[in-house]
Amino acid sequence: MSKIGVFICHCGENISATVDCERVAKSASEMEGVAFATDYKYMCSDPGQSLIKNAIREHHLDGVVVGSCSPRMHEPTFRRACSEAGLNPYLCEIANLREHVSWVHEKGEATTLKAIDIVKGVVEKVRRNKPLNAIEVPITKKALVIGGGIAGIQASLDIANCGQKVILIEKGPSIGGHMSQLSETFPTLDCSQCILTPRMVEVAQHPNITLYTYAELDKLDGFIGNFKATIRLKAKSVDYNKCTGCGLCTTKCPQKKIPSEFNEGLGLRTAIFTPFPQAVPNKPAIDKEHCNYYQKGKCKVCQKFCPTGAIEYDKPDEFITEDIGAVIVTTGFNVLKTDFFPEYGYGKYKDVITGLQFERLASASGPTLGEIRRPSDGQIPKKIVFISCCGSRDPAKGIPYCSKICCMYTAKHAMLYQHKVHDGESTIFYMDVRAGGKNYEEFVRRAVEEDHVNYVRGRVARVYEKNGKLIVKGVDTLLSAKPVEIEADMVVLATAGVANKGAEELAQKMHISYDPYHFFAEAHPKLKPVETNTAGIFLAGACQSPKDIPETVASASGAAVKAVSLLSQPTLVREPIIAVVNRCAPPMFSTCVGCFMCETICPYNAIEHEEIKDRRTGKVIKTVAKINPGLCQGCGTCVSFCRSKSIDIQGYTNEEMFAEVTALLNK
Amino acid sequence: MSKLSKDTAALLSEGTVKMIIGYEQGTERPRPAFCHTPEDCERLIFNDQCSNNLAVYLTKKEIIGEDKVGVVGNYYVVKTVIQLNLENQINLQNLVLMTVDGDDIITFGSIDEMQQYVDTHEPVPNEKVLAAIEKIDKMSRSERWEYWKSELSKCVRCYACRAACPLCYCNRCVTEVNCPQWIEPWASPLSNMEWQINRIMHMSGRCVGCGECAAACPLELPIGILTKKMGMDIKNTFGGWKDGSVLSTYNVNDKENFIK
Amino acid sequence: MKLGFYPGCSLNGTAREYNESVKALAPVFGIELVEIDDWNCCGASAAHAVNRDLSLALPARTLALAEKQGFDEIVVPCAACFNRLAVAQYELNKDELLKKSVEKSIDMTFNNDIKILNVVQFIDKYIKDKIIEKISHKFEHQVACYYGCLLVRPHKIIGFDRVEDPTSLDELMQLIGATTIDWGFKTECCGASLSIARTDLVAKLSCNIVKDAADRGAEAIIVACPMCHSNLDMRRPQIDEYVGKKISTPVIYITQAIGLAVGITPEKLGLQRHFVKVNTL
Amino acid sequence: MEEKNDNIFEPRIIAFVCNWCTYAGADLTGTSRIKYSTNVEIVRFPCTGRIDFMLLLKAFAGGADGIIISGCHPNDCHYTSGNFHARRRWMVFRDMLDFMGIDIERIRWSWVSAAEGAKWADVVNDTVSKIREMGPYTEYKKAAKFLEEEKIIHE
Repeated sequence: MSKIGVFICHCGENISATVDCERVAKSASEMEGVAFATDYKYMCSDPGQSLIKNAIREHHLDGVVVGSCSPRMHEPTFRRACSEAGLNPYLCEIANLREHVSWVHEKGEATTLKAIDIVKGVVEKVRRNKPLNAIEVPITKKALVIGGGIAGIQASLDIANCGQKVILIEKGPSIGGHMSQLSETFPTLDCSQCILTPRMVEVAQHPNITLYTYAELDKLDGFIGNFKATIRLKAKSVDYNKCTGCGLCTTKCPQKKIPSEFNEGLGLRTAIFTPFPQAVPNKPAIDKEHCNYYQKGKCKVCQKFCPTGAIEYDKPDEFITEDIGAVIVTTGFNVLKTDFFPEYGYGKYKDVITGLQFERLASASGPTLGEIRRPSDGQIPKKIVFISCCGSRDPAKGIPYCSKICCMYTAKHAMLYQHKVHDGESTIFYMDVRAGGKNYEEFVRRAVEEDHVNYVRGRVARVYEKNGKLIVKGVDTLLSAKPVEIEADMVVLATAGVANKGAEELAQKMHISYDPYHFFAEAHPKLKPVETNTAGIFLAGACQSPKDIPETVASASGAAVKAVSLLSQPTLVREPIIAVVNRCAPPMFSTCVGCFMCETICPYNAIEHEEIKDRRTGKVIKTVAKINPGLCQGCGTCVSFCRSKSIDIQGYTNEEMFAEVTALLNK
Repeated sequence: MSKLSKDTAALLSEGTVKMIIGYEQGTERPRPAFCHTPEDCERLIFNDQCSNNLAVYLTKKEIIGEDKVGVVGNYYVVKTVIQLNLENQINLQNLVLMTVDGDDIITFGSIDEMQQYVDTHEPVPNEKVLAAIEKIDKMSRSERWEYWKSELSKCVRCYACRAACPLCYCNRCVTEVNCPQWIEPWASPLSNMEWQINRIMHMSGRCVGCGECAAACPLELPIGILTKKMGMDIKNTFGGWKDGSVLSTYNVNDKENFIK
Repeated sequence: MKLGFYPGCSLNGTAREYNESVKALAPVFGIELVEIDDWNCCGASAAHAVNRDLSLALPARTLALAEKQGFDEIVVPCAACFNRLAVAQYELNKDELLKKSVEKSIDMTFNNDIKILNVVQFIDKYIKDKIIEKISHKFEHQVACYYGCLLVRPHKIIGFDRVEDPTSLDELMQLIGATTIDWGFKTECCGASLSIARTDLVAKLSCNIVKDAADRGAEAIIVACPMCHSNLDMRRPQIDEYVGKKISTPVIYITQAIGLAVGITPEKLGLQRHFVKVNTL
Repeated sequence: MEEKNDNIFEPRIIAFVCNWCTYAGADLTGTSRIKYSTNVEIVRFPCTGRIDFMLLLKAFAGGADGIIISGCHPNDCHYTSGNFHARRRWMVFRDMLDFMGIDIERIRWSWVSAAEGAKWADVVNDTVSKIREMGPYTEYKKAAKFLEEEKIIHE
């Protein structure tokens, strides 16, 4: 015979105005299994809570029902109160008398009766509630950061500085990402490399950070606090323990005509190369696709010249597995390239380039040492046209979203151009100028007012070549509202920011969700911006959507804090609202027959196979389902699917729900 | 001695299998036969009358034990074996599945072969059942209700339908769950109906349509219609589903017209 | 091989030669084009601006007829007609109710699943692969392929070729031996819908097109639309006036070009009907 | 609910809702003080995927005249796919109930998000008035009653 205590809250007048609380309490006291019932003006107040605590002690209550506001409001409050009084918190439940009764109904008999019904239902449920204990899961105190751009660098440093171990993997030969390619950064126009490289070095030297370049995630198993990551270390063909980074090999390599990725194809590199002078690690690797030895089987020049004998050709890729507590994905983005814009002649005309290529031209470390010279003939363009929204906000091209960063960097490009080519003339075709952000609008105004960049509001229909000039054919939709044609020496396309190649594949490896454009999806667009739907995996930077540097860094730090707050806990404590497969005495062991059709039901791959073995012979008697408490999130879909009712979910058990439903109806 | 008997007898005498489950002539119609010796196999027959779904024994350890057995079954047995395998209920290593097609005896080497056979040998649907379904579909809702209520109130809850069904292999049936008591254990129109609804829901997407449930019913209740109808509905809504796990999978584009 | 054929009004009037050339080309590749019986105006260039229902009902009737006459594919050489038919089909498939009301007004029901081919799609599907073996006179000239505004639009409906920078005509011309120039006016407007009201504007717009093509040394402009053709060809005097010099670059239909390549006589292809003489070829 | 007044019938309706969308949505109805009729009582589940079809039958057996089932819109499920599984289950279940002559018009399925407080009120009022027209689900209740008599005999 259970001893339930029922506590009806007036919530000031919020409930009592339409519900007769005394009467509810009174009829509650007559319900089966109720040992004590009362009402009070503010149940959530201190006196209210101590009223509950005292009642628990005095009447030895083994269950509590609070008739008050929505459980989303004060369930934690009242459960805490209960546990303070020595009652298992999960034996306390809320009857929602405010949001679901008093606030939505007029005063009257029916309203009060409904309140009574609801209390009755919850009482019946609580009578069957079982004491539950929060689940504790161990945590591996190490974070994995995937992608060595500014986001990955920031996140790794933040975590490392909190005293936690970090593994940073970068698929390229050096960390730095897109930011290391940039010339100067808006809105301050400070040199990107100057602010980035110190951090890159810090990463390389930090005792808590293990850096793997030329490395990719191969597999991710396990669950929050207990991931197992398999990492592929691609063969660099250079032994970094021996290599001193003298760079002699790179000067001797006969393959000198390879378009440099770092310079977006505007510069050249050798087959054994360090992508750029400030690369971290500043040691070369061999690009097998272009290396004479790997392609034709002979050469070995680099090996001949290497003073430390660090070159090791025939070394295969390595695989290492690491135990990981939390993962931060910072794989960044890319910009649209190739023949996505036939009408703009990209790829057809040398002097039509992307914004990223312009960054390289404008960068002091770039192929032109910072002089704006056009690719075709190295001339300094006197007339330059920038086209924003190339692909972005263009459903016809399949990219309805705004790439966000283009308005700002295009303004910056025009400025840089004006600063470097004083007699130059720059025009920007735009749809809207979106300059939301600290000092952003001011920056754009500066471009217009001080640097006399000519903004034309309108789309460009096509770019074509006529006697050595690029004709930009567009429309000016403002005052004049007529077609315009501009003869330009060079055209820069602010191409849309898009998800990195292979993003989809990576997401599937980690079981995180992604949007139709293969950007990774956050758990909640507003309140969980750096979490994913998979507990323990976080996101930062442009792999979520195009982001500028300040935003990227902010989200990186955010993700880092999430990871650290997870890693810094002794163990992982979770609500025990999870499904459980029953166990019973031999010979049955469990009523589960092991059809494992629930496996495909579970969104979290939480259902595992457990072999029940004979103690002596070790022979498998039966294979039954077992739910991994770390993975289960407690949706209960498996519960209602299981034919033999062998799975049940704590906190919403079949018995509890059954009782509540029947109680609501029985009069 | 028929080819069937010869081949099966060989399997036993070679010791490939410990038992052959097939059909033999019963008093009125063929019935299951369990052969332990080559001689037993002489009793084996196979014809259109052989309707029992022998796969029902494959989940019963007390009958097949741990040993390798041979089964000479009809179309539905093959179809059932595919489903049982999908549901991890049988060990194909311990099974030699055969069927008779005209004069030759087919021995299935793999699930694919079985699937292929099933896809190509679909038997003609039972006209009687289809007619019955059509008749009921034509009724008004309350007529349907009255029909099923009166039919099912005859049920004595002997669970022969459950016992005859090769896919009702749970160790503990939902009807035996008593906290909560989902279904009253005794016979009464409503609980009988609830039992059938549970049976159908549990069969949905899995039922192979052998009709053994109906055949087994001592009161000859039209419960075969229910499973058949459910199968038809599922085919219509989800198209030709293969893997028999309609309710344990989903498609983002499932089309319904009732969620408003 | 039997296909439905919808000429539309232009192909019986200003664009007879287009009609003739299509009809001449098809049999060479073993295709019989059967005119849809009792076809009606597609409502192009005017209806859709005035009355939506009408602009859908007109093409719908033709589509329904074609269906009744048992065609599952119809060829519509006129780009404007093609556009109207394609749009109507799309709109009606999108909206059950709309389809019902239109069916009511044309007093025919139809599945609306007939495949509509514009001339380039038609060539792509039934002729392209066989051209090589049939070529007798390589078309070795430098040409500018002009697509105009309608041929590949609206892209989301016909989903054929690249909407902003189409290449299908170029590919076909290269196939029969021509060299195609890279120019800026492939898809520029020729002023078709103003060809009656504001001939001055037509002259201006068409002028840009013809001039650029000529300047880049095109020996001919290749088109696949009667509107484009009439503007670039028939309006040539005004164009010349506008440029201030005579441009003699002829404008010929893709079907005529291919026709020549596979050895059909210029007369059969109606080349003599052009205003700008085609003797250069 | 009891008869407020003898000449109009007050149906009793049970609502099975998911915790993350519809329950929160119903909370929003409250916080925005939108009024709806008292005939509906809400039972909270973690997810529509958790709702066992047997509970529906039990609700009818227990005397419910109508049932509301509501959860997150497709693609919004807090558990990513619970509502998709539920949707399938209901598609099959509904067809079969109908075939057996159980009145599926008395079950209202809906998607109500945490932001659709107003929609929740509409769903409720709409269902209540519909069921009110249909009248009490006597035939099912009778069957249930029959069951009670049976019980007595058995005891």
